Amino acid sequence: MSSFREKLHRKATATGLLSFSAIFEAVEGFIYGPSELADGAPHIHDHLEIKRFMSMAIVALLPTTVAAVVFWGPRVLLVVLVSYLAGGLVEVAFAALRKRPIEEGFLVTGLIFPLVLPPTVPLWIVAVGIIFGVFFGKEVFGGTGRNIFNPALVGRLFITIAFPKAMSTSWQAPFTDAITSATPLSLYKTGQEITPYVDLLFGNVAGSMGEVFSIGIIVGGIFLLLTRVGNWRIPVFYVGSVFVLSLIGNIFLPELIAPPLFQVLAGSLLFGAFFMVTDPVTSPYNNESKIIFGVFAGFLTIVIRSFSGYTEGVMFSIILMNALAPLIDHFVMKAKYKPLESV
Amino acid sequence: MLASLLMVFIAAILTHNIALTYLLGMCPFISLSKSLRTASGMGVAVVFVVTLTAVINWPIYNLILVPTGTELIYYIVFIIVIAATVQLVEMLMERFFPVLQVAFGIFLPLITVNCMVLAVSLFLVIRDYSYLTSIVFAFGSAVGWIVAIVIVAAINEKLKLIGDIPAGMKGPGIIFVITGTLALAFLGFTGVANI
Amino acid sequence: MKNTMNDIVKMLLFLIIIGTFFTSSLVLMDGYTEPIIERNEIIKMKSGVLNALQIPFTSETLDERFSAHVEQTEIGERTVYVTKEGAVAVPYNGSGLWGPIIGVLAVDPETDRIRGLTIIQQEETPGLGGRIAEDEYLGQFTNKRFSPELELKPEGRAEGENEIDAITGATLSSKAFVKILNEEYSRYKELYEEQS
Amino acid sequence: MAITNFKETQSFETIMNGLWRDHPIFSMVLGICSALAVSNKLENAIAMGAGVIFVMVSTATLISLLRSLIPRRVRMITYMVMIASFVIIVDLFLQAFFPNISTALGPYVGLIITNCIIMGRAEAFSSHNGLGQSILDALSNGIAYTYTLASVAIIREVLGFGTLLGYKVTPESWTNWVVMAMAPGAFFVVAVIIWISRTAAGMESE
Amino acid sequence: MSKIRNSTRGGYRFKNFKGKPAAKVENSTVPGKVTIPLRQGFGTEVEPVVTVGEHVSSGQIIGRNDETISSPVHASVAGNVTDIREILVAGDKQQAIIIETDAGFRFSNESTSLLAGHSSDWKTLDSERLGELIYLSGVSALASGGIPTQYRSSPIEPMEVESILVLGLEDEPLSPSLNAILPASRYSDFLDGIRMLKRVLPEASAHIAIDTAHKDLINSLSQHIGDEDEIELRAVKGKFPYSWEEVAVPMVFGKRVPSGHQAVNIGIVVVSVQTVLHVFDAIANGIPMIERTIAMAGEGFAEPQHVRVPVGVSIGELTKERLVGRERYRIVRDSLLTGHAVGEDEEPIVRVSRALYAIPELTFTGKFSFMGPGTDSDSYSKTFIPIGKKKIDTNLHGEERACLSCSFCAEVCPAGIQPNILHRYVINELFSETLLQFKIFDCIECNLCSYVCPSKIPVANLMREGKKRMTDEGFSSHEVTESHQKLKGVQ
Ligand SMILES: Cc1cc2nc3c(=O)[nH]c(=O)nc-3n(C[C@H](O)[C@H](O)[C@H](O)COP(=O)(O)O)c2cc1C
Ligand SMILES: Cc1cc2nc3c(=O)[nH]c(=O)nc-3n(C[C@H](O)[C@H](O)[C@H](O)COP(=O)(O)O)c2cc1C
Ligand SMILES: Cc1cc2nc3c(=O)[nH]c(=O)nc-3n(C[C@H](O)[C@H](O)[C@H](O)COP(=O)(O)O)c2cc1C
Ligand SMILES: Cc1cc2nc3c(=O)[nH]c(=O)nc-3n(C[C@H](O)[C@H](O)[C@H](O)CO)c2cc1C
Ligand code: SF4
Ligand code: SF4
Ligand code: SF4
Ligand code: SF4
Ligand code: FES
Repeated sequence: MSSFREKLHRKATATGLLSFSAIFEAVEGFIYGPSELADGAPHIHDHLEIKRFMSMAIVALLPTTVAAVVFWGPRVLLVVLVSYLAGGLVEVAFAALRKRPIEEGFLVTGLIFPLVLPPTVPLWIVAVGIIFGVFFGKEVFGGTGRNIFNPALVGRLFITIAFPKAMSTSWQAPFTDAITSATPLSLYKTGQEITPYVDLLFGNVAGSMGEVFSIGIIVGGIFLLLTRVGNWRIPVFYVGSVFVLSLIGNIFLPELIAPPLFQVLAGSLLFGAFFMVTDPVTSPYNNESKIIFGVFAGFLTIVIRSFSGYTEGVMFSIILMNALAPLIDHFVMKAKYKPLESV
Repeated sequence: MLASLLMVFIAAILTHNIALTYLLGMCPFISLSKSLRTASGMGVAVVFVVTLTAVINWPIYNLILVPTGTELIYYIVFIIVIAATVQLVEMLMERFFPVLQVAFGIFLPLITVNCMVLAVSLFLVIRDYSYLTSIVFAFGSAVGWIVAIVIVAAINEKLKLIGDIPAGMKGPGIIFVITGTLALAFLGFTGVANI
Repeated sequence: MKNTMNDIVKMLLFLIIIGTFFTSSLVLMDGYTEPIIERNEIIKMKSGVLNALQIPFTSETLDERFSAHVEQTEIGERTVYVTKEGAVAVPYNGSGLWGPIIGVLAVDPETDRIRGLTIIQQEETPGLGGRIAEDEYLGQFTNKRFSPELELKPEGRAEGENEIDAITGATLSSKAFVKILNEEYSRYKELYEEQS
Repeated sequence: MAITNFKETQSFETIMNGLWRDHPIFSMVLGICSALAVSNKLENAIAMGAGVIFVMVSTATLISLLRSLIPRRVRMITYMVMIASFVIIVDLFLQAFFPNISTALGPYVGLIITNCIIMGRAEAFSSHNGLGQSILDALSNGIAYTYTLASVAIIREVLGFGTLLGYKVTPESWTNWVVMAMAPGAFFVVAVIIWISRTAAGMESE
Repeated sequence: MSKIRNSTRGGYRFKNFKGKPAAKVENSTVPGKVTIPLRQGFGTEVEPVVTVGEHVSSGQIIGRNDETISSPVHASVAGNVTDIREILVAGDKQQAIIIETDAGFRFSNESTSLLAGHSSDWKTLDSERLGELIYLSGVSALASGGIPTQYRSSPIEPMEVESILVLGLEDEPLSPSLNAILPASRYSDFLDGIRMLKRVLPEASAHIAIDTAHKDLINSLSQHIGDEDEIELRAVKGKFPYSWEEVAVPMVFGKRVPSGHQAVNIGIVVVSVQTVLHVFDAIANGIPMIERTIAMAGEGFAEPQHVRVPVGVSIGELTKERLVGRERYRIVRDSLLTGHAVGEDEEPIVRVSRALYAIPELTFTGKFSFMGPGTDSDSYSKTFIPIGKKKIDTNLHGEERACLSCSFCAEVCPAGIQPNILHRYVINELFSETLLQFKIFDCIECNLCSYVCPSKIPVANLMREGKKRMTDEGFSSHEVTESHQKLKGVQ
């Protein structure tokens, strides 16, 4: 068993091809686990590692992923596969060229991305999106942990703008072949029509593959928060501020601003709140900033959903808040740590 | 009236952002967005100059050039007004606000050759704005520019801590990527306000 | 002292010379291009009107066709172009999603029926809102009626004679466009009714 | 005159510096606004480039001829007046003979005035150099600007419209990348071009 | 009387590990030789007062320097001084006296030279005498800033002490057990020890903080404490590193120890439960600091438990019989988080030693280990399902990765600073005023951030490095506070 491991190791180092050694290293670490020992104090370490950290996010995504497969059939898996292959290519290429380890964060990006796409999305668009997202959303900044914007969302944003027709006009309700252009949010936008809450909870509506099955998202999301992999602050304040703002807004501008429960259940709000704003890399450092982040994101979501030409308020607000996160942190740190008194 | 002024102001910041939609004022944007201090310094200077030149250029164009039929040379007039305004602001600041002068005086000369100042004045003429709208639009555009550069500067400061940017991408390259992503994100406001 | 005087005189002299030089070259250039530019404007307007009225022409026959078919009149403050058959071409302009939309609308004011329309200038996103200026899109307006005004329907759903298909993915531009047409037409119609 | 000889001349230096080494857009990051704004179609890029070359060469000619006459204190304003005048000429020319391009470029033609490259070269080069060198410098910088604009525009036009100079170059099934016709597309394309050119030049920023 | 006070920030509760020491105490055998370092605990290195070849008795003072801030050291056995040379103790070079034990020597009060003037009827002794006994016994070196006496055992004077804080927390993984250190039979000795300290430090109030896990102990003690004692007893969560004075003092007294200083500088003497017992033994029984109860814990020991050992015994000799096998285990002194791995088995136990840990050097954690339920895994996160005792070993349990900003390190940091941000400044060598403003010098080097980091980044090492580089660049590590003048024992 360990001789196989050695063989693997020898092969990896012998092959002149860098990309292979990066892949071998990744596979070796994946199967055999960590072998490094603590070098000095502390002599012991927490058993949580990044592989498990990211796996938890994937586990949390499972309910809604399974639901998507049930709703729209095996093509969903094909979309996920394309996302992993195309994005993985970029990840591996960069790891090899820049001589860095392949980082596991991509496994989450590669799954989240397809889940926020319409079920009818052409496969080539999936590839363009994930490649763009991983490349411009992550690798140019130096890879996992160093990016500013949520890579999956950068990819989604790019293809939303680049291919408006494919991305916003061909929706499909579960178990049907009929193409419709009406998601619950656009129904409200055009005619203040409220989709029944039961349908929203169980996912019997048109929408992105991973965003419709609210129950599964909530279950997975709470799991993520309870494990501490996702920090609870942003989701709680994000959903909370959407709720409160739409409660107030709905009173004054009912033809534009939908009622609170609808806002929370329709579209990708819950998905974004549990799986996207929890991305530790692209959220702010400070607990105080996280709260501000959540509240602002809620505000922007409502503004964009209600007043702009788009219904994708969640996507835009999260990217916008990713951009604002460093600034928020800057001010919070300034407030938290008083400037030194000159002596 | 007030509502439409507010719309122009919001549009100038969000949907018709001078940096993110019209790609103007990019040279100082690239070189000064590396730190928050320079970004905000230049930002304040831009607000001053852009608003002031609009205040001056609108009457010159509409009350002097148009009646005398000399619209032809408005480029020349505008650019001279801008240069003079920058000089004036510099002098006034030195005289009355030496503290401000220290803080962002060095940014002022850079503004003379900043295309966004001229562009704002040109937009006023092309769009045939009223005087009040012009001022609001100019001020909003400048604020929109500050908003964009300050966001990018804060991101750059964070990247100094966490980034591991490929060599060829450092500096302007990564700023373009950040600004591009920001521009994509600002498209989300499409339709919120119209110019 | 003498030196500075000298300097200033030299400077002034220099500026005057440069100024004169440039002014005269600009005036020359302007004098040379002005008729061409004016002509461009006229061509733009005339071809817009003819296009809207669906009167065929070539660049050589433009002027001749225009004067043969169209007569320029003032109604209220507006300039409109009336044909012998009673159709009228109304220039319109208003703000689209990204910038102004300018064009000519040809209608039969008696029946409120559209004869045709053109867009001369627009700044919508190419490939998205920009599609409002394509013949394919403008074609559907012909024979629709302002009764009492045009109504926008989701793409493929326009059936009634006052219903217009939106452009999917650019609903906002189509909305703005239809709104401009409705407003401009009702303003014209008011004047028209006052006059008659 | 052998080529080797030419390589050692100052003219060669001037040209190479303009075309590649001190490339105005990539290494000095100047004059980018218009590069981004008008590079969504190749024809616009070429028209803009031609305009810039014309203005640069004309100003360079005038400045280097007058360089000993121009009083230092009104130097900048003189340059500005010159540049602005030439830009007006370009503007009128486009309006008269290429009205469509003129509309497409809109206010960006006027912005040639503040194109940092022109003022920069005027101040840095033409005001100290002879006529021949100044013209060479202006030409090479202008060409560098134009080929950059054109390369950005080629990518953007093909992806964004499926055409090149208006001719369809993509298969029938091609879906246009609308984003390429818009501002954000410009940023990403320029970023990639900068990356490639800087890596190729082995240039370390700062 | 007892009060539960939880910290508002940071720390981590280590609990339920395999290899926890049983709550019993065994006496160790007589070592063949002992190595007595000349600096043990607080204070400077003292001068040897014996020469090579001299015979010493157990309990005899063999090193002393009344001129410097220090406390005497003692021979722990009777025998001949064979050498005085430099040795390595926990990574620190210092002089030590080596004594070859007499054949037939046995530990007993008879064979020990007891301190002159001690009395089981200690209440009759005056405070001068108590202070002298504390100093001469060497117990004064056991507090982190020394126990002030009329000798130079601490930078401050006895009168300057405002409070005494006795800590009984089991905050380390595999901590020594309070039940073993403080059996029911010694409750009254313990409280007497505190009363003695109060006599020596007349201005001081006394406070005991006991781990919330020891409810029984808290109840029993509260019954023994009389109202006239004026001893405050409180329960404190046994999170790591709440037993560190930098954390415990703010928790109990609501005022912080300025960075770069010690609790004594604000008039607080912090001692452990065992130290109080040593105070009692010195004053009532005249026993100097020659032995110590330590935990020998971890899976590497056949029978993890507590052992009473003479000061100076070598770790090799002490562990020889008790280890399951030396090679596969790492032996760590005092703390698994901050302690030193024992390289040479020659290293001696000193009078401030608390524990020896032997934990497996585990190079293979099992195939697909990151996917398992983790029934025996410890983690700050809640991503495992530990249903039994948790394993403890030296494996990193992960590969080094980029920082994800998960903020775990900041959440556990007991100093309330933000290692998640600060360590990046150090990596990028951005040393400036900003780091001072963000309080890098508040870091107490508890290593907890390195422990919890899922990316296995040596965060605490980076913090240390950062402080060092900042000091090199001329930024002062010492907090400038308004109370600077009021700090005690500071020139
Ligand atoms: C969904 C969810 C919501 C929570 N909301 C709160 C809350 O509103 N306030 C709070 O103090 N703790 C809340 N918690 C508990 C925190 O997880 C727990 O108190 C936290 O880890 C303590 O961290 P801190 O002391 O570092 O802030 C919540 C936990 C979850 C899973
Ligand atoms: C929806 C939800 C809300 C919660 N809210 C809180 C809360 O407000 N405060 C809290 O301390 N724990 C709350 N909890 C429980 C914490 O998640 C759980 O106790 C925590 O993870 C343990 O953190 P601790 O060790 O810091 O106490 C909540 C749990 C859930 C599922
Ligand atoms: C870069 C960009 C340009 C856009 N341009 C236009 C446009 O020219 N016209 C328009 O109506 N909508 C435009 N939009 C808005 C979107 O297409 C938006 O989805 C649309 O207005 C909503 O209409 P729908 O309901 O048909 O999808 C643009 C959006 C973006 C991101
Ligand atoms: C709770 C959690 C949420 C995440 N969400 C995202 C996400 O929304 N998009 C994404 O690209 N990566 C996500 N990741 C993966 C990872 O953080 C991402 O690859 C980094 O942003 C890359 O630096 C997530 C990871 C975790 C643990
Ligand atoms: S080592 Fe320093 S930074 Fe890390 S947790 Fe401890 S006090 Fe905080
Ligand atoms: S625990 Fe590690 S990964 Fe998490 S923020 Fe701290 S240093 Fe970064
Ligand atoms: S690192 Fe050095 S300066 Fe900082 S606290 Fe430790 S000893 Fe003092
Ligand atoms: S005076 Fe300086 S060295 Fe001494 S204790 Fe104070 S801060 Fe530390
Ligand atoms: S070209 Fe716009 S600022 Fe230089």
